Amino acid sequence: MMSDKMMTMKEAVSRYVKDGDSIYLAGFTHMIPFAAGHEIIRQKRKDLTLLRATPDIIYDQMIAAGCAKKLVFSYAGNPGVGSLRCFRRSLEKSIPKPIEIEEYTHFGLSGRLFAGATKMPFLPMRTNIGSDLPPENPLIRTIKSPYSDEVVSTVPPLNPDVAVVHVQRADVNGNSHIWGIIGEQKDAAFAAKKVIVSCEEIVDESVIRSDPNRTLIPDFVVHAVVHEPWCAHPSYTQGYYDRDNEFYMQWDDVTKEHDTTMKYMDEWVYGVEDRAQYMSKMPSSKILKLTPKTAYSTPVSYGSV
Amino acid sequence: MMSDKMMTMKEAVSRYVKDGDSIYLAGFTHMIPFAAGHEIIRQKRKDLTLLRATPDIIYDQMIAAGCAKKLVFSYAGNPGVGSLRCFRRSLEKSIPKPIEIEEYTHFGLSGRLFAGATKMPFLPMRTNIGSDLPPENPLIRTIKSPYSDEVVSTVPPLNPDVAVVHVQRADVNGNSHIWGIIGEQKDAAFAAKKVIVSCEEIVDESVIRSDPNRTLIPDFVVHAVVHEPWCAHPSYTQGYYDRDNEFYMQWDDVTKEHDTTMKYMDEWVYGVEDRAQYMSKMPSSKILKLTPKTAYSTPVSYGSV
Amino acid sequence: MTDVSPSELMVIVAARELKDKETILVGVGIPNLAANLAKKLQAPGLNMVYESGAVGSNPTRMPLSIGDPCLVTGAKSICSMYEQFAYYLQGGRIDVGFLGGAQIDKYGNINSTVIGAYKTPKVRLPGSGGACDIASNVKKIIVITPHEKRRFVEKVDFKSSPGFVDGKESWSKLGLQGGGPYAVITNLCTMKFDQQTGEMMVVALQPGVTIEQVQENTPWTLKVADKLESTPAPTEKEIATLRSLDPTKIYLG
Amino acid sequence: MTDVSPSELMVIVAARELKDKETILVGVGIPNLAANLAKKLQAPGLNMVYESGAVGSNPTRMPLSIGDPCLVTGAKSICSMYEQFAYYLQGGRIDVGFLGGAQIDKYGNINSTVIGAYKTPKVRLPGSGGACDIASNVKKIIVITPHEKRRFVEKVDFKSSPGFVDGKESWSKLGLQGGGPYAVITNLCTMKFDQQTGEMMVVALQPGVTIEQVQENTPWTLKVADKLESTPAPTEKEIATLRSLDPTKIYLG
Repeated sequence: MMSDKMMTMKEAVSRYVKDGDSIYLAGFTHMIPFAAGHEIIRQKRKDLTLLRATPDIIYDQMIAAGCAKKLVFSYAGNPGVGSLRCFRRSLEKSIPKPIEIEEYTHFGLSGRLFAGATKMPFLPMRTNIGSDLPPENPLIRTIKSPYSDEVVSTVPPLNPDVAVVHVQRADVNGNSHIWGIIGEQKDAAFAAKKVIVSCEEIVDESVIRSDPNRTLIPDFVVHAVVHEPWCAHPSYTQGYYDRDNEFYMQWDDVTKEHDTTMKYMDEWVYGVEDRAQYMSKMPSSKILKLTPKTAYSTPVSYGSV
Repeated sequence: MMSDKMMTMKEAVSRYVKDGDSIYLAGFTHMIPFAAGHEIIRQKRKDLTLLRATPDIIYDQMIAAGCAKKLVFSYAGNPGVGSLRCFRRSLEKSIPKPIEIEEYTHFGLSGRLFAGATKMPFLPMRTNIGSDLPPENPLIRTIKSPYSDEVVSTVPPLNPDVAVVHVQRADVNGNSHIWGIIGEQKDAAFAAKKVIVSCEEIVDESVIRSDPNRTLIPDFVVHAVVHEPWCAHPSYTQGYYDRDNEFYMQWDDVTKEHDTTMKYMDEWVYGVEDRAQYMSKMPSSKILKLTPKTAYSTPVSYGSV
Repeated sequence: MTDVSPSELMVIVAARELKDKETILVGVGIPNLAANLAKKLQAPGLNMVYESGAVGSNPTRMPLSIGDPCLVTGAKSICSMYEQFAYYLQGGRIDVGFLGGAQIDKYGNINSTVIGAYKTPKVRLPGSGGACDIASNVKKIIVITPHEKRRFVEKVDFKSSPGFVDGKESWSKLGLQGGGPYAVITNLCTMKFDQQTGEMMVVALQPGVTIEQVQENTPWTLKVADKLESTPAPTEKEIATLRSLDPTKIYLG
Repeated sequence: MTDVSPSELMVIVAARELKDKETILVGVGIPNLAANLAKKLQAPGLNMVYESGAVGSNPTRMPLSIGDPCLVTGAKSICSMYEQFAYYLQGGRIDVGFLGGAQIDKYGNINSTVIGAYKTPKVRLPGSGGACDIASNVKKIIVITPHEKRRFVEKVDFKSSPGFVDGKESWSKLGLQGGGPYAVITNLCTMKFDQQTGEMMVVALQPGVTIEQVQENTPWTLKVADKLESTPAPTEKEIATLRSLDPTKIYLG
């Protein structure tokens, strides 16, 4: 079971993420590829345009580490907790440095990615109008329908230079089974010029082929396949490990100041080689707590003729 | 296991399909709800606008039976065999009567349904331009992108009065698991004003909830649930019975003349009460031949926290 | 009567606004509790849709985030992010959405983006997320918020989610399919919106609250309905059911 | 040399046009055979995508329809109809598409809609299906067709799928992302298209065929490439591999 796409996260980032790139680390709350973000920080990529509907802790860390030139987003909060303090510090106080922002609604940003994935020239949508967002973002425009006098909002397609998509199981060529909250995983993979898939498990192609409707990403859009268990912590992977809600709550304290944030980074990002080392630093009690009981899907038969 | 949505196909058609309605019997080759079409013919519905990307044999039969005023479609052939003769007889010779047509490409028609399901004001798309179709169909228009000088084609949303969607398994409220070729099943259900779901098996809600990513249609968009095994024959239901390719090939002969067609209809449509009777007329050898071997999907765990 | 906290009171009053078989776009925290409470009481057939794409979730714990795995295991259906917004919200399938924000003004415009100027923020807030999309597309918007002067402002610093803009006429011109703001529920009162002008209007006072108290905590002169009602006190059943939903008082503290 | 039927010859010649790792939109019948033959020979990494939404199928029998269940069981991936056209075709992910039709003209325009006038059809054909979408979006269009005078016409009755319209200039104005017609493979010859004018041009003759025979079966005066080649005869390996793909000669009859 090998293919020339299989590599470590270190190799994948080194080969496919360049200074100045626009990157989309996918995952709506679920399967956020923290291991990729940490590797990008360790490899000191800079001037990145960070794309994500919900920047979440991962982009808060990348902003604190100085990787970002610009953030394109729709909700910059710590879900269920409050602010993303590094994001705020950058905007409010230019610490460690200022970043540009380009802001959408969730529908607008997920729509941009969908339009990018399907190469639509633009996407007409029923939102934005009446909000103060369009005046601040010249890429949100309006158009008159060719079928009525209706005027609706539009967004342009979004095509990241690189997308990183974490999945539950993939084969060595990148065919990926995804379940649970599927967010923008598929759209990110189809929209991006280069695609890094990381997965909890490498499985035989026959497992993928046993359930083709579960394959949201086909191999031929994938450039690198990284076998990276626990890639998403403190985010989660449905069926593999729970969301570390405690960590999300603690992040608020950790990031009170830039210094305290960088202290965390020194220990947990710069201070480790890779995700395996990060996990081995984790108390076993935490790992045990985050490991769920199984809850299997009822199989379906595809039939064989 | 009961709900007020559960009913027979006879009741569902009687309650939800009216003369003059626009109807979409969904299914791209797969899970075409023949039982619904036959019941509509038996109940002598007329002036219907028949919507389907591929009219297939089912609409050929409804055209022969005189149910149709108009056909909206994108490919009116007998897949793998050739013509749909009843469709052709109506267009070329007005037998049994003329029908209007409104024609799209596959992308155009499936796009109209997608736009209807998601209430887009219109859908911009990269096709149609340069073909002779737009001059014949005034609903295919063009628009200039707000982001460039690009001019692209558009289609308007399609919202059928009624959609019939056959699925593999549903619970009594209409939550539906679908696998195999998923065609326009979901879009038809979300686009239509009234939705009839027919299914091979009624399962407990817990089966549905064991694999929510497989649920393409949620209960609250569904108006009627019909338990109708073998609903799709001579089309097929993945995992339940094979496509009756022999029947598709024979249809070419059966429909050589309007008379020969109606002879078939007298025996197999008008001459039976319902799908159960239709199936009991079928030679057992055919049923045995169409029944596939099982080929189960590898289950996934959703995890329980 | 059992004493209830301001949060408990707001959740109970909000839950009463939900009708059986309605489809609700649910956020975490207070709105989640309101929807679940209604489902246990008068609205067993409530359809709950989450922004994360989950439909009909059956959570075994209180979710911290709308993307919590407990909203997925045992849910009825799940779709992608774009699909959730396209099929459910823009599709016009949602009856009620809950919104919150740092500021709300008398026409129900909500600010969850920035205090101060957009380009030079005094306080940068998370932004719209799905809020503007919800405001534009659901039939009724319900806001649950503590009644504080810094939250109720004459004019929001930034319209993240449009309410009736500066009146019903402006709203109509936007051509949105949504019904706009429907109710604002606070610890002091319930406000709805004048049918003609789109202005916020006190329609009911929470138990023991006077209209003067409400006015004192609102920086503009509030409209009051001709027939000002008193919110019926929370029943023991409402209180007990609610507390069983959040036994560790994560949100009802 | 083993005798090959005209169909076998066309499939073998078409298969040679496919390169490893290309993504092919496959129809049933002859194109399906060409793609599968290439995959067994020079292009093991060929990605096969079907109009029905199936990707990387592994059929255990010859499919009669592109929606046959044998294309689903054991496939790599499946998506919906709109998704197939949106993500794969419009997404620009397809390198080669095969098209056929009742008529083709010298600019590669294809008619699969109607013989006679659209509103008063002499023969009503199935229509575009996905053909126009394929013609508009894939990098190379390959047409496999018997070389008959009724099929090769100076001007098609109806452009179901645009080729180069009436020349490369008109084509450019359409602003489509596709590359347009690439090759027409018949039992007599292989034709490609003049880079400048977009006109069909004979580039190779099938074994034993003369240019006169080709011209006799074409109603307009055909352009011929400066360097007219001879198609290398099918090899034993090509023939044996092809025949193993359709042992009951459903399509190779």
